[in-house]
Amino acid sequence: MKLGFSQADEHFRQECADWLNGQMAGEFRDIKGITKLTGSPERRKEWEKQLAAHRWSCIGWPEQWGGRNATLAEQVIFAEEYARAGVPGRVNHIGIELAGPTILTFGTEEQKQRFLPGIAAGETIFCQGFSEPNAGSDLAGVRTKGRLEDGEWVVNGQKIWTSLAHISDWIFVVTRTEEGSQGPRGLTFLMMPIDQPGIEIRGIRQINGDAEFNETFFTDARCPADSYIGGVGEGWKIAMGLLAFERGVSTLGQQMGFRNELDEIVAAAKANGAANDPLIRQRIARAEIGLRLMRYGALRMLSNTDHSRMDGAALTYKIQWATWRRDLGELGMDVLGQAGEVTAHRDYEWDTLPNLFLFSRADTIYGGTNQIQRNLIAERGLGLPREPRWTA
Amino acid sequence: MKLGFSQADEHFRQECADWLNGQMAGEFRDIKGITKLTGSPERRKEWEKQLAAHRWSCIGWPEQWGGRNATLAEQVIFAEEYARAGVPGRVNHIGIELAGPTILTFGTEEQKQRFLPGIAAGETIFCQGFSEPNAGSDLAGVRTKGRLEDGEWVVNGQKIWTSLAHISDWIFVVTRTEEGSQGPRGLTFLMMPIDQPGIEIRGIRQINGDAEFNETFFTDARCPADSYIGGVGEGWKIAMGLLAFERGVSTLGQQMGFRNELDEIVAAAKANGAANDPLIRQRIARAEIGLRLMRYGALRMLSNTDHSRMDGAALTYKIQWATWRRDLGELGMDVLGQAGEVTAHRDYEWDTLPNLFLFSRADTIYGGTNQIQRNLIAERGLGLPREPRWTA
Amino acid sequence: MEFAFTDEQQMIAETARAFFAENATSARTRAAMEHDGIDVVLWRDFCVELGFSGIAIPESAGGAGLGLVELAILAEAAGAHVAALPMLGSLMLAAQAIAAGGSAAQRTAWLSGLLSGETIAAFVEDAMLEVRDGKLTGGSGFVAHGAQAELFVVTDGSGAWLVRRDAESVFVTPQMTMDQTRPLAEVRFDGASTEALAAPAEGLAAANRAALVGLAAEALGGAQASLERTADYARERVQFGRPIGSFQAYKHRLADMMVEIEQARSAVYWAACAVDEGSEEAPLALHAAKSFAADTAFRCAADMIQLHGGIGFTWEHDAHLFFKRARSIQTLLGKGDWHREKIATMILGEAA
Amino acid sequence: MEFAFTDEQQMIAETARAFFAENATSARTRAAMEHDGIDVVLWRDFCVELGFSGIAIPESAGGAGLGLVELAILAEAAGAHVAALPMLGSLMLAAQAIAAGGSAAQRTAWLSGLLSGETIAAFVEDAMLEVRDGKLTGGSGFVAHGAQAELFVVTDGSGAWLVRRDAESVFVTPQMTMDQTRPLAEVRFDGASTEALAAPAEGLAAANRAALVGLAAEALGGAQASLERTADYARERVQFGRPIGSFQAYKHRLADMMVEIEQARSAVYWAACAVDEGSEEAPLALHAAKSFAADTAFRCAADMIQLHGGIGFTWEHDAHLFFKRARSIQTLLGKGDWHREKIATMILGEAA
Repeated sequence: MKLGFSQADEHFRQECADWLNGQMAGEFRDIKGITKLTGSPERRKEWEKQLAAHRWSCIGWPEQWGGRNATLAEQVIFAEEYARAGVPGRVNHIGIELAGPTILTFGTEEQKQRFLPGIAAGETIFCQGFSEPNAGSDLAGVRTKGRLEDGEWVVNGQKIWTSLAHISDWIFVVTRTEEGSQGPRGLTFLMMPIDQPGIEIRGIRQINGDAEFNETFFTDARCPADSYIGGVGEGWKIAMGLLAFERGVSTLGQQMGFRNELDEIVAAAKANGAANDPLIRQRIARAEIGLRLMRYGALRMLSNTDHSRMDGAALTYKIQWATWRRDLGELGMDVLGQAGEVTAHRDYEWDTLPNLFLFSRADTIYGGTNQIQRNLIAERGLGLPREPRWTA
Repeated sequence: MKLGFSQADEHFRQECADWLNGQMAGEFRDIKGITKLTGSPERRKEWEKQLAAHRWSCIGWPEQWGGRNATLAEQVIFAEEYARAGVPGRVNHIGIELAGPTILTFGTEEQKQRFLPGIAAGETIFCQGFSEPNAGSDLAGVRTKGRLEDGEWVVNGQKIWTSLAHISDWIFVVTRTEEGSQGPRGLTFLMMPIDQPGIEIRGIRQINGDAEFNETFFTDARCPADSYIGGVGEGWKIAMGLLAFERGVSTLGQQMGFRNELDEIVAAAKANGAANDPLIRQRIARAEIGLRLMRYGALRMLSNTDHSRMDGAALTYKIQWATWRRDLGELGMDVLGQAGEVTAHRDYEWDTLPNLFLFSRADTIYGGTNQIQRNLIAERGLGLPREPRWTA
Repeated sequence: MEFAFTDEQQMIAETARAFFAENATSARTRAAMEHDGIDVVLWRDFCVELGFSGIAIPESAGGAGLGLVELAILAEAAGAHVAALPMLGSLMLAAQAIAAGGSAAQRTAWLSGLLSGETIAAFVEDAMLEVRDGKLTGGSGFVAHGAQAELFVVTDGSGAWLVRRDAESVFVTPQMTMDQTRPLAEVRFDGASTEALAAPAEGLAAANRAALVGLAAEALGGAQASLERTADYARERVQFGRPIGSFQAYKHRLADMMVEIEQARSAVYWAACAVDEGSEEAPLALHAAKSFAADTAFRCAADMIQLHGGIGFTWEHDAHLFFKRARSIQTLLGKGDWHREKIATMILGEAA
Repeated sequence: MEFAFTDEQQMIAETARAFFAENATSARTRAAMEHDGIDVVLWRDFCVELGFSGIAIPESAGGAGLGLVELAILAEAAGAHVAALPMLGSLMLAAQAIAAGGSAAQRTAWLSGLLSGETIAAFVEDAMLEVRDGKLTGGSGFVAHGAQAELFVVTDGSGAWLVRRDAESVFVTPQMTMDQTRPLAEVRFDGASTEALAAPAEGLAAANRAALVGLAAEALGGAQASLERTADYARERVQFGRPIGSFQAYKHRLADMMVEIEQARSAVYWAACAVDEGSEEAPLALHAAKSFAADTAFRCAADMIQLHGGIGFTWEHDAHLFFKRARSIQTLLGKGDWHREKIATMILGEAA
């Protein structure tokens, strides 16, 4: 058990920091500090390309596909320095962290060659088509249908909560390809180009006034017959594998974003005197503890060499960060007081802390609600019996 | 809507206070301030008789049966003054508040004459045989069997958590009298004398070192054929009716006990300086608010003239007080600090606040766990669908 | 002692509930949000058609002469629909302050306009307010419906003054506000002409009592509506092949909401009664009601979002209206911690 | 960077778990509770047979020369069985203080007895301690295993002294204690002869670090055991015709326990590593680990009682042992609020 980094790691950290800070002070200074996922999408696509040009876009991938074969420690360091430098989140997060590893793990050689270079180069932006309007957190309830017709998949149905679909090039879609199948059986995981007549995207306005999420409608949308990953009917397995990648190194970058949010709260509390309130002090201390424990929980998760087993740290991570961040949103508002309830913007648009307060209500919902997470923890982590079948 | 009491009520309050304080300063001063239900049982039986001798034992009952036909306001006042005077709880609580009203409501004229005078006079102490070792909060899972044989009920089985059984004269027992019946059907509510060879009582030592609760074993225990209340097979209905009485005026007396506990915490906090801790101050304020809201919730419950409907205030009362008191136990210990973890008694025996801390862990369990209470609230109060049936 | 509505109170409650259910629709509230946060027609109907605006104003001052219990009934019904009305500033604060603390001339000058809904008033608190030669300098950045008011009741905590919107040196800036059904404004006075309220202590006390009860009742209505709407959804929405309301964890969360709400209900009507009956418990009850009911509303509205899943997070769904209103109630007129510290002081004395 | 046990650490953990599972049985612990709170045989086996007592003591001082990670592993395993041992006083506090702060003579005089388990030591904190002419006056009412100790390490927060139980003017009164597996005693000195620890700052710092990590690890073990025992019960116990562990609300509560425990686990080993590696995060980590793990243990043990229903409330069931131990960990060496305030001060500075 060892937490410290080696000297080589610390050199690598310096290299990351130098390059990232240089970018944020130079050519890309206009995007520094953007926290909303929807801010400046065009410039951020250019940033993806810039990362790729300097081989920073997917350092954990094999060198063959544009990565650096980076060690765990190096990936941790890069994620931390990335956020520390105030670089905005990756608009191709889904491509780099989810689609890419999924193709690397489950795709054919041909698929790797078709997709990985574009993703690594920041030229192919991916989004994720899992949730459906009447399925919510229930991935097994997918109704979007796919059928093979004249050498193409033809897809009909609707996905929802497709984050950033409006700026993406490709979408991976879980479709029901076996007529009459139910639950996790009969699903296929398809990769589809978005720019086609059969796909329509409508933004969903959220409670913070922003529209990161979309509804995506498929009306005879098409992709070639060999667009599935894994096998036809194996969509569930691929989707579950993909979800495991969500608990990867990117969690540490996400945490650095949390660190920036907490730091902003601390600064606000010092500025307006809330830092003298013993109740606020306890809550800030709890937030600090929670953030540290997420970091060390993530390091435990990533250090666990037995990746085949979902261990405790990994199972509990989602509910832990989502709940922590929701509480952080409330803490931020309590520090700001009424000042947090007004914005200097003309439109219904919010600065970091009030936006955190509003947006974080979604954290405990998307990607599996807290309720679903608890089911998973209890059933997979503790081996408790499943819910009985419903007999109205 | 009116909270104030009339002048006549205030006179009545004075009368109650005078008499109770006189007793606690005089003949019964030795039992003043006893908080444990198990303390000085013999003297407290004498106290029951003293109450009866002055017609204070069951003031809400009809005059015919030893009561005063007291109004709601008068019952509220008596309960409050009773606790305010430091009088210990009623060892015949079950007889006065549950068995008596059940017999009054569901019993035959003959049963009223047989039981009510003794209960009112403090000569018949009752206890309650509902829970069973393998049924827990599940009253419908009763397995104790009763059968009619030669003009008598013969009962076999086991009850648990029979509070004060060791000092009681009678027990009411829910028994399964229909062979092979399941759930709420086929149960019969029997009144049985305890002093007989077929009934054996063993104390259950609790985590506070005390033994208020018992296991009660029935081995061919007997009572006459006409000992059932309601009808044979109607035990469920009677038991449910009885449980509704639990939410009666006695709740206000119970709250005055809570008031004494909270006052003791306040005194301790002032004495040891914890009263200066802003976090403790918030918690004491919350406890005070919670106690007041219990009082006004109980008054709403009791003012509700439509008793046929379980309204919100009544449905939520149990979980409310149980949770409040459990939190109070933790608050008391946090105010005392390490001093709360040692006792001056030679044996494992605790003063009010540490005992509250330990004993209150049972409050959220007995009489229907908090989990059961939430089921009831959701299903009866909010009309949500019942749990699906279990099909392993 | 009878802690239940009288027949008359029951009738008022039914009338108010029906009125808001029919008129304070999501569409109308959203139209008001896009505009200035007031549904003008709703306000006029409430004040004039129903004549509810003067419910807790003495008959001698043109009101109905009822009390805070009745005011709470109305505020609860309005809160259940997040109605976009200036009840807080105009009725709970200004009209109460003027009715209880105004001279005869002040009552005559302002009350009929306030009760008819033609005049909207707002309440400005500034502990650092400067008063020189009858001119006020100071203000607040967080004045509810301040941009719509023609009259300001201004206080530094002990004195109270009336300032007309159209007086010189009064500067009002609307603020884009999280709760668009009760937008805040920045109101600044830079030596504004004013008129002192005749009996400021009485006026402020009355306003404080009515506003705490009113906000608490509004919170209660919002909490109850959050529960009911979520319970309705839970019975209808099917997931994993079952109505989601049949999942025990879901049920228990709704049950917990109900447990909180029942306590909030006791708190609100206890406080209202205690004030109306002049009970010595009134100050404690007011702090308890405001802090408890506001937290209940926030928790229930937050749970409404959570328990609706993704749809609850959309602008289109009404959950966020309740959520934002609940948040604003928490910070208006003192946060929960502040009120609880007041109660602690009653019990424990000042902290050393 | 590898935040997982090494093979050696894994082996220590397995040995310790097996040892306590086999030996620290409920029956033996209860026998110790009825006596003086120490299972003497268990203690001797732990110290001598397994040789675990010196795990975090330098080899030069007769220990194994490992660190707090290994100490935490042992404490976690002991906590999982509420073992009735004087680990806190003898090993985490006294032996650490003497090993790090004692002169060569002091180390020689005391360490071998402490590590063999023959000498039991206890730690006495008294901020108001009076020291005159090398004689101590003062004491504490809450000295863990104080009635069983032959040696007291006494501190006023800056100085540290060694006092023999058999010295004159040392008065020890056992106290009936809520957690009978680690009974407290009142220890008073009335001008007791003493010997100053050679390097008190180093000694106290080492003791503080080891005790905070050790208590936090013990709490973690208790919490994990509470969860596992409750989950076992939930799978077996049938009510309403189903295993109670199939009820969603029950499952969710166990899931919440696991969420807390996983964080507590991160906290404990983070703190242990941070100390062992001399990281600047160590002070923060120690406060975090103690406060978080203690609260986790309390919550999980309380939930164990609740989720067992009536049986969990009986003396006969072991749930109360975990519950009382968790409570005592919360108050030993600073309550959670105090540790969190220390963290707040690191972040925000002192409150004005």
